[in-house]
Amino acid sequence: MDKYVLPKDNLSKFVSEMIGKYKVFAPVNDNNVTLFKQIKNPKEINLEFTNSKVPPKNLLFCQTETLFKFTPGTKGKIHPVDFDNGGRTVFGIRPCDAKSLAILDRVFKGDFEDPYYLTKRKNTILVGLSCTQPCLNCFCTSFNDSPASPEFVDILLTDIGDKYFVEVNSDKGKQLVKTMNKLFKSATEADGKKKKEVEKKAKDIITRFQKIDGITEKLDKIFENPFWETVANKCLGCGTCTYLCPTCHCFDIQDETTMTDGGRVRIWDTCMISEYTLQASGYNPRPARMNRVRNRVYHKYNYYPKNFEVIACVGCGRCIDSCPVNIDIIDVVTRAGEVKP
Amino acid sequence: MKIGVYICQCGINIAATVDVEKVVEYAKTLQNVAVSRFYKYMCSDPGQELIKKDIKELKLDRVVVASCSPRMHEPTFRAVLEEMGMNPYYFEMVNIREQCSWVHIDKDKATAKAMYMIAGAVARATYLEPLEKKEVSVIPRALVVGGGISGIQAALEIAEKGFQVYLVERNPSIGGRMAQLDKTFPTLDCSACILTPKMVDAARHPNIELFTYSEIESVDGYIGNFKVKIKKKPRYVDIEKCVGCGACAEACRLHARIPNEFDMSIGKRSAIYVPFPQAVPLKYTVDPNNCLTLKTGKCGDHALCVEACGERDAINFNQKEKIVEVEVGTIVVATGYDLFDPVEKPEYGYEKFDNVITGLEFERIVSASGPTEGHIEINGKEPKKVVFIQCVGSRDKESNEYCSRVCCMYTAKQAHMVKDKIPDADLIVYYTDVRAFGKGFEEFYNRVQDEGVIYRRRELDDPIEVKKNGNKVVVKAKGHPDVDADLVVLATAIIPKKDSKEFSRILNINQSADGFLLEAHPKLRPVDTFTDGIFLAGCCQSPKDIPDAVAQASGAAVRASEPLAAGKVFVEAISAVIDEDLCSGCRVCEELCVYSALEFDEKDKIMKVNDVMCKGCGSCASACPTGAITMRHYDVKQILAQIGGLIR
Amino acid sequence: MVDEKQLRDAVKKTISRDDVKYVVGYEKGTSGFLVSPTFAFTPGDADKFIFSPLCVNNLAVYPMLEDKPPLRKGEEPDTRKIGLVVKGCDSRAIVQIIQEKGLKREDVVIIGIPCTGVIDPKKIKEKFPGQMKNVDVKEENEKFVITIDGKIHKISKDELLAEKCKHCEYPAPVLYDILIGKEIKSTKKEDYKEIEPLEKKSLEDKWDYWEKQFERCIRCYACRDACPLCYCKECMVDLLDPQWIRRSVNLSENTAWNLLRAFHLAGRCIGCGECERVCPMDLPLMKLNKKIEKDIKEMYDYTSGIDAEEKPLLAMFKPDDPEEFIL
Amino acid sequence: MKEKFEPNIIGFLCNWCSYAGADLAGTSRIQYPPNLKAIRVMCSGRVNPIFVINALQQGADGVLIGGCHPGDCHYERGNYLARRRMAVLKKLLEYTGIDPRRVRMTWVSASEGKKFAEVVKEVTEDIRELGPMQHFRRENKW
Amino acid sequence: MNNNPYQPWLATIDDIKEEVGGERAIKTFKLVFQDKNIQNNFTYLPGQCAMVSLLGKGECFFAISSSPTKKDYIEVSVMKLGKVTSALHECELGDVVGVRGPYGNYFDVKGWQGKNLVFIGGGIGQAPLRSLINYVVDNRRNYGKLDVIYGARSSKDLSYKQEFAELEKRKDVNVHLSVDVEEDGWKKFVGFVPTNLLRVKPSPKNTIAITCGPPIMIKFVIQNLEKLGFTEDQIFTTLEMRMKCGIGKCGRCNIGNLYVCKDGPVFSYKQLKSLQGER
Repeated sequence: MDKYVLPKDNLSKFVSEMIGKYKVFAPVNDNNVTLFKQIKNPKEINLEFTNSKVPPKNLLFCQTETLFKFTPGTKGKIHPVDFDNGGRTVFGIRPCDAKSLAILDRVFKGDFEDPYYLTKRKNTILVGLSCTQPCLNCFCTSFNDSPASPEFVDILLTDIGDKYFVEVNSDKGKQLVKTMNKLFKSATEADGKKKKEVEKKAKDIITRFQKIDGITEKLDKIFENPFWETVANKCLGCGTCTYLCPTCHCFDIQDETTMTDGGRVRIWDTCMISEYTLQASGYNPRPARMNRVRNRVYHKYNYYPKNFEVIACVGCGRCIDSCPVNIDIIDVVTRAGEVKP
Repeated sequence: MKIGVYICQCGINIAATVDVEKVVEYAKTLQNVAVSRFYKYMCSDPGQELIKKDIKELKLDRVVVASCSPRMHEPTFRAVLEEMGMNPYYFEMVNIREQCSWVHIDKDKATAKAMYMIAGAVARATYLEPLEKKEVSVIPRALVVGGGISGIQAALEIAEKGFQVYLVERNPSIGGRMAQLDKTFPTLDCSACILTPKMVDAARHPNIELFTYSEIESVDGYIGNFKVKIKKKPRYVDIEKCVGCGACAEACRLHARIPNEFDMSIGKRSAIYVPFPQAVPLKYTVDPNNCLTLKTGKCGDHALCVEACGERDAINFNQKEKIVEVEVGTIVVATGYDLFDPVEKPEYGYEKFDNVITGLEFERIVSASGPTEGHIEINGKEPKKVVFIQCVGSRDKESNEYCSRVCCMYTAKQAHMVKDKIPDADLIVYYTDVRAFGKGFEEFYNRVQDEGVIYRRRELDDPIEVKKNGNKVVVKAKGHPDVDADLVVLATAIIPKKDSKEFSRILNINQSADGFLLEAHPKLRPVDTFTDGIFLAGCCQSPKDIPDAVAQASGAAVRASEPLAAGKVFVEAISAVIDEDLCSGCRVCEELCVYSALEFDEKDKIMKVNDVMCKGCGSCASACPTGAITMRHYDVKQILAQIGGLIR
Repeated sequence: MVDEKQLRDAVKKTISRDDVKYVVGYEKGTSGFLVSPTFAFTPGDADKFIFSPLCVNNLAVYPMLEDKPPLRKGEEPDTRKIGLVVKGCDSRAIVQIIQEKGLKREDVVIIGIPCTGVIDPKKIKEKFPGQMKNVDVKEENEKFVITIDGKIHKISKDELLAEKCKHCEYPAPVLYDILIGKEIKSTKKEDYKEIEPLEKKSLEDKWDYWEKQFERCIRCYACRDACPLCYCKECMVDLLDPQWIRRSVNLSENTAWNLLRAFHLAGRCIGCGECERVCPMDLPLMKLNKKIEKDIKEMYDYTSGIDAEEKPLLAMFKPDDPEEFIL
Repeated sequence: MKEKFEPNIIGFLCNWCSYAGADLAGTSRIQYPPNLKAIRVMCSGRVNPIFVINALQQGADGVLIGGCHPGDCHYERGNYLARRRMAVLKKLLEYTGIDPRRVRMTWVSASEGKKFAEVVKEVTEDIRELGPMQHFRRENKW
Repeated sequence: MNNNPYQPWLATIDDIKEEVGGERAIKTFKLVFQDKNIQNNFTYLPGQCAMVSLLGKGECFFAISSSPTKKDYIEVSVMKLGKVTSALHECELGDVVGVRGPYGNYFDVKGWQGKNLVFIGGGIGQAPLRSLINYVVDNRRNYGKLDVIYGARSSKDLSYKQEFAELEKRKDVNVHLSVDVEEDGWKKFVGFVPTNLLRVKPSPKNTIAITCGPPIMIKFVIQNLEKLGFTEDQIFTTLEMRMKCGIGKCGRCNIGNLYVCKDGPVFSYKQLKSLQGER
């Protein structure tokens, strides 16, 4: 892995150069809410954030995406859309969110490749930013991840004082740095040490911990346990946790039309609402909140590991921060592990 | 889905402003449109045939006709579909005449608008659903409100057809305004002579039940099944016992001291009275506003009328107002009119000078049975110079713009009566235009002129002024010499009944701008109202003379009898439907439905609709917080689609 | 300060009744300043019940959230009562729901708490960001006393108080079965000052403001689901046929959704502020609700959630309702 | 020269009064601008505020709701109920920055053809002045 | 062929058969792809599904009810239930629909060669079985004894009546039809499908039982099959779920970690029993 440093003074230049070449998405302050948005100017970036409210998955797996257009009706025609083939970078993505994309990749690949996500994914360079001030409910360390891990990004920047420590983790990353190598300097050993210190400090800030040893197998045994009722009792059935989750990927497909035109649209959906599984016959396999809350936990900690050998949670803590009724995935999973089958 | 779109040229009514051919071509491009055609008159037989042929050959699912207002021909085209075995509600009409070609001049714009309107209709048509008309049985009885000549005529005719009729009159006697008139124009028949036999017929008819001195309290229900509450005001006389001898009135302490309304307060009556000698029913009524017993609880040391009645014991001061509920299938409204109060036009000097009277007052004076026994006199003197002023309160933008239709002729008649009784009298009529359009009218007008009556044209813009001049008045009219008159007769306008508004609300029918009750169509449904089962007769709808009122009453009677004879009617298929899965039982709709068409189902804890009671207004649907209520034929899908079409 | 012992006793007493299914109240949350709704099914469960200025949730939402899966043959529905711990505003939600016949009075046992105001979670989070343990919050002499890891911070109430509490006219429950502590009276008056600046802005500025807000909405419907008065069996935005609002997330549909949500609560919103609290995107939803509340107070002299016998605002009328706007 | 903006206006007209009033304007040949396209509903009470919002979404530049005069509703109170709904909706729209002149309500009786034409004229002119409604119109771009 | 799994190919409705009328009507649509190449390359096996859509209304997932032995079209049988199916029911000959697929797994028609087969269907559940039955009949000599047990509420509710009549004429297929309640003119069995199964009493020996129908029927069919001696791995069924994508991504149709649209819809009873999750 190539290591460099980027003096802070050069950051803006770095971003500007990227803007010249790619669509650049970066955290910006939108009425006191941090969101990843396309920027035209480095000044728009807000680096004073723990993490964005909505995970950057929405840049690749858009909340609303047109699958194709059509002329509606029984004599209609289909008009394919062009996939977004342009190069893009996501600047400032946190290591946890970057990992979530690696998790999502597995869903969108497979027997049927999802061209909408994968086209964008292929053309996206992730310029990560280490998390030095993890927030209250961060728990990436529970998965042996680090708030300063370069594993899932192409380039990782870590704030080590007056400069960023830069770790280049992929060919895409190398290419990027190469094109603007005058902005970067080689990293010294001291810089590397400094990064380690910063990383350690960040890890130490994280106090919350989820016990996940053998959780997949444990869950297999307690599917019917009344424990799930007690968890679900307070659930309001809103979609906040799933919409803000960087690995949730449920979607709905809808046709939208005017009299003359139409589009088949894919929209984020949430398994937390009853309507999600309701069948046209009126039958609902997940009729109660218990079924839905349980499904969410199992999906991340049981089904997903079974299918893809990875827990579909990256420990970003968004669902805990935003749950209106304090359904805390750390707490739920840890307690589930302790439930006697 | 196959939609047929038919565009009517309506001769040139539409085609002159809307490029019909262009619209046809455009319609063809719309989704689901299988055929689009135009024709000169879509509503004509060949036009209808065109549609029928396509329905058959192309197996159309929906039909859209763009022509005149659906209020004109929607039923026509629905019938076409029905005839072809289609559900009539698969029809959608586009109003490109009243709301397009007639109101726009710019051909391009009107054409464009017609296209939009058709696009909206086509979009909506896709979502139309079949509806079944609901059949309800009809209570074979009718209600006639108002016991004037129109009401009597309507009641008699319905009764003659074998149906029971309730005839409700607010005064103590039926007869109405006609009973107050002396002679009728232009034939000069004695009004009472031709009316009273009819009154008696009505009273005697086995199928007619009279409710005199009664008013309509409320009307609920719908065609075939109206529930009517009638308020019987207390007469304080037991009509079973009263034989109409009049001994009580003679005995009354206030005998001949109370102005008699029937005589326009020129004559006097007692506190217990019949309005006029030929009253039907000939039963006495105590006037609660004047009777000492009722007003003060004390009438001398005892009530003289009770004493006079003696053993008959017909007087009962303890009578109370009674509400009677009747159920009827149809209703004829014949509530008549009021007269314009000339006090509102002070320039005529009415009420300021005794010499100025109204036409109806004159009728009472000239009537042989009136307070003066037919002697025309003013302050005890026969007038030698009489002036008639027409259009008092009519044809006048400040009061009533319309023409009251009868004044020209009754003025002519009254002039004739003066000439008849006081041959040497000088008569001057101030007229705006003499409208003598009826049978025998012009001839009568000519006759009166030949009798020496002077007609002077007045300009409404230059008000006539009546001023005092000693015992006489002077009539000043621009362009004419002043006239010193002994008597001035004002032809006051016919105006809607004072309580028309309240009454129209009770019946849930409309008023037109002038305040008269509104017919469903001025030409084609002149006796119907917009509320099925309620019909209009006489002057409540517009000013009329007697023959017109009687003719309309006959018409209303026929219309009102039709459902009674059929025994069943079809009511509006448009009603609310409740999605039971969505209804949360909040009962908001129950609260706001005027027709009590929504009932709470205690078992399922949701609302249920009574289809027959529901009138389809849709207020519940827009208030339903869960969107559980939809309106058949005006459901959300249809409306949203139509919006989409209109602004595509 | 609410006597937690008295509260727990009341919960115990309530859950001990045969006709009570469970009692909903508050317990300490899993981290930081979080507080969580909690359920007592047995008297023992009552010991975890707390009440502090952090208890911001409106628990009146729970009776309306009951899952009602179809009953099996012969199965009787569980019609036992639900016990609820409520503050003043929460109790108004109950009253409003009873008015709308969503609940019957006898469906609930109300444990009322005279509320002296709760803390806005967003404000306190901003004040004390980052990791923390052992958190305790109390109210003392018009100050919030906040203990974090043994360190005490005294902060003036005004600084942390939720906006809705600053003008609360009904701090004490308007309806209750058991009252914890003494009845209190409000000295405050709702003057709608917080929406005034926006009301005064030009149309363009207003739209500029709202456009930015609505654009952000992710349509997670947390506002709806946290609202005790959004209890339709199936929300109209979830309906597909007819589709009132498209599911696409964009300015147009988001605006339609937010306007309709606000309108749907016209004459019903009791101002508990839950919609705004739970909004992950920090949309100022109460600014919409309050505006409508103000308008209907002015136009119809109507306040929701006070009288269970009152008729729904939009299902009635007065012949002389204001109509200057009509042509 | 730039073409004059021609607003799209949706009219919800009650069957008994306003629609009949519009018909009367027609039979009386009273001219008014062609920008308003009517949707016939049985009663102004049928007009759900969502229809208004949806119309604006679908691209209407304005909406006019026509009902019977107070007291004249064929269904007794539909217009009163509509009046309340629209009063609240209009305030809400104005508060979010939608010019209140875009959503109008009028009482037009069956005999007021002239008034109908005048109202349409006024509304059309007002909205023409306001320009196209762009606030939350559907883009339909997909 | 495009490589966008979300984008359907257009197909024309070539024939519509009305199977059942009434509120929950069933129609069978014969669909022919507009592109000949697609038609030729659209290969599937009994049990597999397709996503059929109406442009502007949406998509719906259906078991392909025609047999793969018919190469120039596919058929789906559609019960009128929701928005899309209702719209499909309004379609006419020549109308265009979108089709994508085939999706999911299939009945193991190769593995079952030489075995006896019992088909137990109810209502619309017969659709996937129809594909299988026709396939097996078209390859008749590869299979042993064939029993077809099928029932519905009334004779009016029976689908594929004409085909059953044809089938009944064959000597090498045993057809056992039933209706739930007595009705005039019905001379065959009256009673529920599981009861009819007990009456027919197929031998479990070297036999595979395939059942599809309403959940409650399947439950009792399986109970009765076990009574007759069938083991868990001799019983197969196909499942239905609400689906949006058909390709295992949208997250709706999972039973445990399996997706019905991708890993199903055909499951052996053995598999089903080991699956933990809502269905």
